[in-house]
Amino acid sequence: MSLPFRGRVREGVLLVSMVHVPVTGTKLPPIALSTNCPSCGVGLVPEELREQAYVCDCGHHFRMHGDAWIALLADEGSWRERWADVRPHDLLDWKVPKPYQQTIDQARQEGLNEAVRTGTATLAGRPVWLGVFDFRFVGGTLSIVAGERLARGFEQAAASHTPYVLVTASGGARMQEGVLALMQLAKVNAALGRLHAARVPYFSVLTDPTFGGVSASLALLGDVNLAEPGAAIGFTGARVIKQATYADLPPGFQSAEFQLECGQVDLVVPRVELRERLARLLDLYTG
Amino acid sequence: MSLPFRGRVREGVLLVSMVHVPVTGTKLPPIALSTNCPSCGVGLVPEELREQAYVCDCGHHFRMHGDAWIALLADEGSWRERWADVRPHDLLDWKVPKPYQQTIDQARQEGLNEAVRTGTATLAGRPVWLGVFDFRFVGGTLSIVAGERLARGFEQAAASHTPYVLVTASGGARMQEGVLALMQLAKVNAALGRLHAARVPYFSVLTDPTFGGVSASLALLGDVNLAEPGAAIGFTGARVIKQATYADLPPGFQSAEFQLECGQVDLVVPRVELRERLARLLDLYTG
Amino acid sequence: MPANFWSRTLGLSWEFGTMRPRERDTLSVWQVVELARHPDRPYSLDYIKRMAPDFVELHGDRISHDDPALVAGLGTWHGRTTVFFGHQKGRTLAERVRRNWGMMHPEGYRKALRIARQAVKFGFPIVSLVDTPGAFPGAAAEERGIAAAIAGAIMEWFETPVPIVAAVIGEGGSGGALGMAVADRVLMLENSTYSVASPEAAASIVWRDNARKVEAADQLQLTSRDLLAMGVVEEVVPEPEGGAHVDYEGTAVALENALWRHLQPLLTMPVDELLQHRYERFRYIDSLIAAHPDFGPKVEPKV
Amino acid sequence: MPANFWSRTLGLSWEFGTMRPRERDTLSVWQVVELARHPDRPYSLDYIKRMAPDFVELHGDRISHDDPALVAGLGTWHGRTTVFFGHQKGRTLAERVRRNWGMMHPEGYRKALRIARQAVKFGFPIVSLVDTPGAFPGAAAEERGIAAAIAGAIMEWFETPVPIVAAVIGEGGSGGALGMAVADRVLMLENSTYSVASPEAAASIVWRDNARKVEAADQLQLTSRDLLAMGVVEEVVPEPEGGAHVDYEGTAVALENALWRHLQPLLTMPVDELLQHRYERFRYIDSLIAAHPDFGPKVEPKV
Ligand SMILES: [Zn+2]
Ligand SMILES: [Zn+2]
Repeated sequence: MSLPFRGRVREGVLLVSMVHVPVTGTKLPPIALSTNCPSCGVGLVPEELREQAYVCDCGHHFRMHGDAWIALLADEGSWRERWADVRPHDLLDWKVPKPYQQTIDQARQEGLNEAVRTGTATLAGRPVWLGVFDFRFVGGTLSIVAGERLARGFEQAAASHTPYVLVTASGGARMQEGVLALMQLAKVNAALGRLHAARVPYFSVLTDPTFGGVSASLALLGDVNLAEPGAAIGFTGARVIKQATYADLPPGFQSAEFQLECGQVDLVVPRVELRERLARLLDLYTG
Repeated sequence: MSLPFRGRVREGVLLVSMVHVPVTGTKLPPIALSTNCPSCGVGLVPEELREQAYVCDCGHHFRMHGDAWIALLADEGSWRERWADVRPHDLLDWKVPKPYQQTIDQARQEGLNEAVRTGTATLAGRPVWLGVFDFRFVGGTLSIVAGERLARGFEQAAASHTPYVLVTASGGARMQEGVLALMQLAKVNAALGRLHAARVPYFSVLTDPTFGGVSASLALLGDVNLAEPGAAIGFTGARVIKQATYADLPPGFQSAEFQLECGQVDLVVPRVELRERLARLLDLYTG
Repeated sequence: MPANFWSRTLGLSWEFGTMRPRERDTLSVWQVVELARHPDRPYSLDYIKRMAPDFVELHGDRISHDDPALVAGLGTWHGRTTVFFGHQKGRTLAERVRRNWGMMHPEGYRKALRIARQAVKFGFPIVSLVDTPGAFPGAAAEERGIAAAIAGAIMEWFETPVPIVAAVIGEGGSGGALGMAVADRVLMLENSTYSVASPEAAASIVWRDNARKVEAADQLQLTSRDLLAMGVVEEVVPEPEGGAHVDYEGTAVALENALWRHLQPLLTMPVDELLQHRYERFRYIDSLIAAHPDFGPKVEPKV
Repeated sequence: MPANFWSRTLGLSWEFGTMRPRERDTLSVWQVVELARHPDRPYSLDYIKRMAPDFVELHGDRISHDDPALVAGLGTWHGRTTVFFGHQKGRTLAERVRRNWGMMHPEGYRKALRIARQAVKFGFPIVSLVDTPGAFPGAAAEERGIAAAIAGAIMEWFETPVPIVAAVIGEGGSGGALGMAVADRVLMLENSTYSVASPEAAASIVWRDNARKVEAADQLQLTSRDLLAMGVVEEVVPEPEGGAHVDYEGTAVALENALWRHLQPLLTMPVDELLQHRYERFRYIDSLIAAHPDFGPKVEPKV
């Protein structure tokens, strides 16, 4: 009730829908692919697929990882990564099935940083904060470092009034960090609440798969939730639900389209339209 | 976020549950009854039933009307009716199936005032605003006069910080007053919003039947919604739903117990416990 | 009863657009009802897409459903991001089924409020287009709290501190319509209707025979002129000769101009004043009635 | 791994009640898990009814369901109206089925928030008792938005301007527990657990064999002592010898005293400060970790 109505007018506005927004910010990096499309079975030509944002002609969206998402969304040369030097350690002396420290070291040797990377960029010329999950790093799990990067980013985006774009892909909280990983749900949502309170637009892009502690914290609280076609999105995975309840799950259960029907997702957007759509939303929400 | 936490302490509080609250404020008036209970078929002895607040031994709650509700809830001699002289007129020249003015005149000749009566009282010693619907008056329908009494009462309760107790029984908005009857939904909810904004407790007692424009406005917006066992509560009546959708409706559809399961009602309270429960809630919410 | 009962009794106090007197005297009430329900009549999206070509529809109540009977989203209108709501009936049979003939379930109202809270957060004005036979009279709607959803919406609109303008563009059916029509200004297209009950429902109540809908329509006083006379709407927007479906573009321009004319002064109004005016608009909506010498709520000093 | 790993590494910084050292050194982690799940263990209503004999349970999310897995209501505690929440598992098989073994559906979180908003409206403090294996892993919960319900609850607790104290009284299972445990102070009964995943789920993930739950429990660091050492809870409330179920009255008195001791200073705290502290409590909940010389988030000047 105490919120003032803030009238703002864009004079002579150029509708973004009438302006060309390129499909990717820069050329996507190569990613590891199966030899055939799991949906239509067609043999894949990696370089061709790369040119079409890793979407098969049949519509199957291949999983992309952190660096590919940054290349897709950030304009060329605009990406400024933050807090990349903050890194995880084994604190619980976790040993099973293999030592956590070994898991971390291995992932880092493969050139991966953490399950979440975050920084600033421009998206079709519009300044944004960008957070991307990387499913290759321990299943994109939310860790202390991931939570810290996200929370700091939300705080800075709130302070600088910069819209935040998140891309999720995660199995949930990182078990190897115990209850402190669980606490990251509260930590990131506390900071996210401040982003919302500062009236900064927040767009959440849900990709395959988004589950557990990530869907139960920051992933579904966007001003707009966008999802990739066919992405699996839920809290408990289908396998566990079947084990726990002996239920038959309908086809398409927990798909992006299911979540659209269940009222959790605003838009199911093909990857090749994502930048244009985000650019339009950025204009509308900062109008 | 701007709401201050207001600590209040009752020192040496006497728990109301340990204090006897009489079942009725004063002796209930006689009401017209069928000869047998529609639930269990037992022959009814009016005077006996009157002593037990018009609840059959089988648990069937007979419909009570405005004056009976006032007698049940208001302590003896405490009732101060307000705006009883405001009365309805036929404004749309409504003629079908009989002239509205004739309907009004007839009801008034039977000693009825309007579908809603309102005033102040004490309930087990606690000051309250009281609004009661009377189903005998054109099916308890929400009219301009009913809406005006309710809205004025909400405004005065907000101003004097007096808890409001409402007892509903209505078929909805009064068709004979056309779209102006529909507008009463907005009128009473506007005033009700101010009652809530003033942080004044509002308890809604839903009795058989509560439908249409009344359930779609003030009836289900209580801080606590209490319902009488077996009361039919809904938006569209079962007959119309069956006509419109050819649906088989399950037993108990739209009962108070159904609404409890559907999350709309806090408590299903037998009539003989109602005053005690309201007294306890009044203590808790004004504590 | 003569359609100009109200104007005779109380005098017109709001605006009636520059209607051709010819037509308004020749159409029967039932003809108006049929125009309001005409299958070719422009629907909400026809107006919204013309008003805001960059419109983005948003979906879902963030609880458990999306309601296709209500379109909700954002677009740029007069250089300003604006939230649009509109009942949507559907053109093809398949779309009609999907959109449930514009009859909302509870999740539609919850979706609207969710997006209205974004309007508040970001300072967007709201435009709401009303075109529904009513809220859906079905078991699922009851189970998911249709009454409480409408009630909560009606109450929350009064606490939504951004300008809201609404227009009934076809059918304004009972509580289902009112749940989307609590606004600072409410307009009606000339051949739209707004009623406490549909003619069919009224006939069913009065005669237990919904075939007598034409008689019931005559009784209900549901035309734009009746509503204007009663002081329930601020303005009637004239339609092209023959009805809105004859000229989409012309109707859209007329509606858009009227909506903007009403919204514009609200944009600079202090929020407290805006909400107080909205309160008083509905709190005293029957004031024309109260002014009738032999009627109604008498003003009384406060206790 | 030794249960006192954290105390060795970082030093205890919060309070551990006056536990008998004997018992805390002799129980295995799995024995603690079994005590936390003991079928005779006191449940939320056992505590609430002792704390507030005039407790009135309220029901329903005012959307579409009531969730019997979560008890919610008001009672007088220390002369002050207080909102109580508690997971409730059920004693008999019929009650367990009805209460779904204390596993909440989305409507439970929505009921809690609805009543928390009343706490804000009327200025009541909140006490939340946590005892759940987790949120319900079922299709209906997914369809009705369990993830979003938990997420929304976690966020809204940070914006609830009344004091909140929580205690884990049995099982603190993952996100389902955290959704009811965002508070200014979080306590644990001695033989309760609080974990990112249940031992069974962890075993299933690690070995695809949930029979290896005992090993998994050892790894998870889920006992009250572990949590205290990590700085995740403020205090451990000692239980009577043998566990809480041996002496309901004694356990209830100890829990009530600890809760009140933590709530009392919050009642006089300015709201801004209260919310800022709650924010910092969770924002820096891994600060003991961060203090570790070779680890983690380095403080960096703002851009
Ligand atoms: Zn393919
Ligand atoms: Zn009986």
